[in-house]
Amino acid sequence: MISLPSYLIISFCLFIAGLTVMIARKNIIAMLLGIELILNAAALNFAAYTRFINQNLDGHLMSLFIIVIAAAEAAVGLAIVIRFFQIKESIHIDDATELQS
Amino acid sequence: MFLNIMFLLAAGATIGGSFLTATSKNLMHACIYLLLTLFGVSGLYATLGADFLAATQLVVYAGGVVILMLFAIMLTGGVREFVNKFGIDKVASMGTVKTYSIAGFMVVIMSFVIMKILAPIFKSYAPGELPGFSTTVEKIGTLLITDHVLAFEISSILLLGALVGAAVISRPGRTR
Amino acid sequence: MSSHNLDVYMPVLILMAFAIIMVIGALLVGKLIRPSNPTDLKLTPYECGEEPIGSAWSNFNVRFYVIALVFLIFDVEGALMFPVAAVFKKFVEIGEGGAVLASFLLFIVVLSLGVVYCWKKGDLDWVKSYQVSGKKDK
Amino acid sequence: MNSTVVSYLSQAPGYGFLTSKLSEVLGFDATGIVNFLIFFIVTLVMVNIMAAIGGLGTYAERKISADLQMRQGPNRVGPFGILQFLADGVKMILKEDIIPRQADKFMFHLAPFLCLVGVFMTLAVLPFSSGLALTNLNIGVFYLLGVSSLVGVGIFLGGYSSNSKWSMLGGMRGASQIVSYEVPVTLTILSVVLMAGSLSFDVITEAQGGFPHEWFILHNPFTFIGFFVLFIGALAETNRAPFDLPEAESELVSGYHTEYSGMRFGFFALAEYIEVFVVCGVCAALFLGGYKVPFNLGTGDFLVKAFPAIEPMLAKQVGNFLQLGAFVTKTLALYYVVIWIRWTLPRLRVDHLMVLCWKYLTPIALFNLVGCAVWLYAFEGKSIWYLIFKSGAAAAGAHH
Repeated sequence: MISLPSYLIISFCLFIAGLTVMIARKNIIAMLLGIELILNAAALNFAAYTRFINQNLDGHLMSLFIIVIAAAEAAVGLAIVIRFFQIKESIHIDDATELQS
Repeated sequence: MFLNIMFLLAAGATIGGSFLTATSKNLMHACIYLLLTLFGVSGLYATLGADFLAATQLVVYAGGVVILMLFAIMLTGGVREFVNKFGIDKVASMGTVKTYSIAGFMVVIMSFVIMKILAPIFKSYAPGELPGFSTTVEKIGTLLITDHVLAFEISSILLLGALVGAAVISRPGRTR
Repeated sequence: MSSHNLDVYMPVLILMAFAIIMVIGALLVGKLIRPSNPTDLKLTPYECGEEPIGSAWSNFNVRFYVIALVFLIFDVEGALMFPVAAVFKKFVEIGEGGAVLASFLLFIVVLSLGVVYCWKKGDLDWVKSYQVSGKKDK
Repeated sequence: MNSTVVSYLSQAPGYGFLTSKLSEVLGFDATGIVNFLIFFIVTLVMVNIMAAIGGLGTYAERKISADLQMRQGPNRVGPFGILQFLADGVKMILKEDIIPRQADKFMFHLAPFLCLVGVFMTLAVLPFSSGLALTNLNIGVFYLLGVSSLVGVGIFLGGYSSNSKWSMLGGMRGASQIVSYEVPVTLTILSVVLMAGSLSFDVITEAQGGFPHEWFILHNPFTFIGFFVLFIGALAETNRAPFDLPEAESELVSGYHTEYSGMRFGFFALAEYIEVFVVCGVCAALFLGGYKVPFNLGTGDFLVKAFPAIEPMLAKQVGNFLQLGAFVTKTLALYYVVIWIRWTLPRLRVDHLMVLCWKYLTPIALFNLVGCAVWLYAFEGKSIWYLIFKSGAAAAGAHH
């Protein structure tokens, strides 16, 4: 029987995978991938709660805005990574040490 | 009957894709597995009756963000392993014992915490008869334009900021 | 339990299955019938005859990124505007289309400011009008 | 809400008989299985027809280009060379396919698959006729946009994975061209959704009448320009005609699929030709009144009036075939124009291509969108034809 907890478990796995990617990967772009996974997990929860708990569509709107903001964040994040590469010739996380670029 | 099949397929794609994204060494493969995960999540939205969200997920994520990621990977030296200033070849440490142990340890801790939080919900959640639920784009549209019109306008300003900011940052000409 | 009819997505899955079957089927049939003697010369990437030099992964100019960036912002704008556009006609019939029209146009104007900015700053043109200063632009 | 081909066919008497029979045999309610079977058969027929159309596309291209250049096209294989594409298909299956040494094997196999999936999934929504469209999702157009963006990813991967400088450049250019031309297409589809008031193809087509003056193309000046913006965007999105830079034979040595040979190259070509058909179908459905037949013969009422004793389902079926004919003729007319353009216009330079998109098509599409919104608000969605004639007649009537 497909019920709310089944969706919660799936978004939990997504969250864990996103967290693992962010912690373990050394490449900044891979970390941005992790952020996308985590945002997906959150948006999925909102849609699940709308379906099973109360039927008004605020959950869907919240997921919609999460997707919009995640896209804007990915755009700016990748721009920073490219700029960082042009300065430092490498996008390895250990090279991002100084605060002034 | 078909709902169960679709749910299993979508859930398998999501979990499998996210696991492979975490553990694939090559960055391009990670991007493709992210694409698979996004398709899985879009299928999950479909089973939840949120068909507009499924389409938005396809358009914005699978169509936009993944292509942006692929271009960014190409613009930052492709997927060759990293050689930093001193020429030491830092192999990406994914897939080694260290990372699996971290992941395993973290999963154990997090699952205990999550189970502790979710236990009351599982108990109290009586899967009674689910009320009929179907959403159409018109419902989301009316909500978006009547109750949440402020969020609608602010997101346009947010997008403007993101566009101008990213364009300024990635403009090549500037030197310090 | 499925309160809404999910049969709508059945053809989508069947079409996906057909695409998978077609690709795997053709490749399998090929593997059986097809001659396959990969000589060394055949396996080198095609370079109009010369020896291929260097790996193909030299990175490219940033203009590809700016194009994908502006596309993503317009894509998200489209995603937000589709539900409003679908409902606009009903609001006009009800009679209070003016408010919806105002917010719709405000949304479009704010975003086209971004495009005008990129246009004026020369981000959109493919051949950079100004010379990229000193930085070695691989 | 979400009607499908099954809900249409289930009105047929045979359907009820079949389900009751199967239920007895299997013991449990078999409507789900019968629906699945109907979907499977209809999709199988649809996929085969589309593959044939893809093949015939190559044949039509060579025949029409020959006709344009006053020469004979292929006429060896089969009568008038009609079976030429089958010969090509068999040849492609039998040719050896080579994977370059340092290519990325996993993605080398994946790229043609992504293209094919992207194109096949759009078939689920294409409005062939009011009953025979596979599904009428109420997010039809938006789903189509989402799925067709997969082709851009597939082309990029094709270019990237074969690891040669030529195909890399071709892949990058192809992906950025498809990506940037999706902006005017999205904005134009938005203005049509604005006029029709819904995202599903069914409602958009019903909002247009059978006669040309009731189509969206002649609805108001903004949608008239919108049709051409959509058509140009569609041409560029399928890498056709003057925009076929990614596979520019002369410069990039056929771009992203340089390294592909044998059946894998066949998939890229098949995906491209089917996508041209799908995109022409979308242009026809959105602007040229899709499956609408003049004198609304499409609903089959004329048969019921003529022969009252006729079985209602048969009349509806005949009406649907008329609608199918209308949709296919409009689409093939646009298909002919696409092929015709290819052999008349020279190829655009890269920067002209990008300038055309960002500095001409996108502003025009934005202007059209604003224009449509204001028109809809000002004239409550009435078409220009109605304003001139109907209100004119009404005014004239009011005078006397």
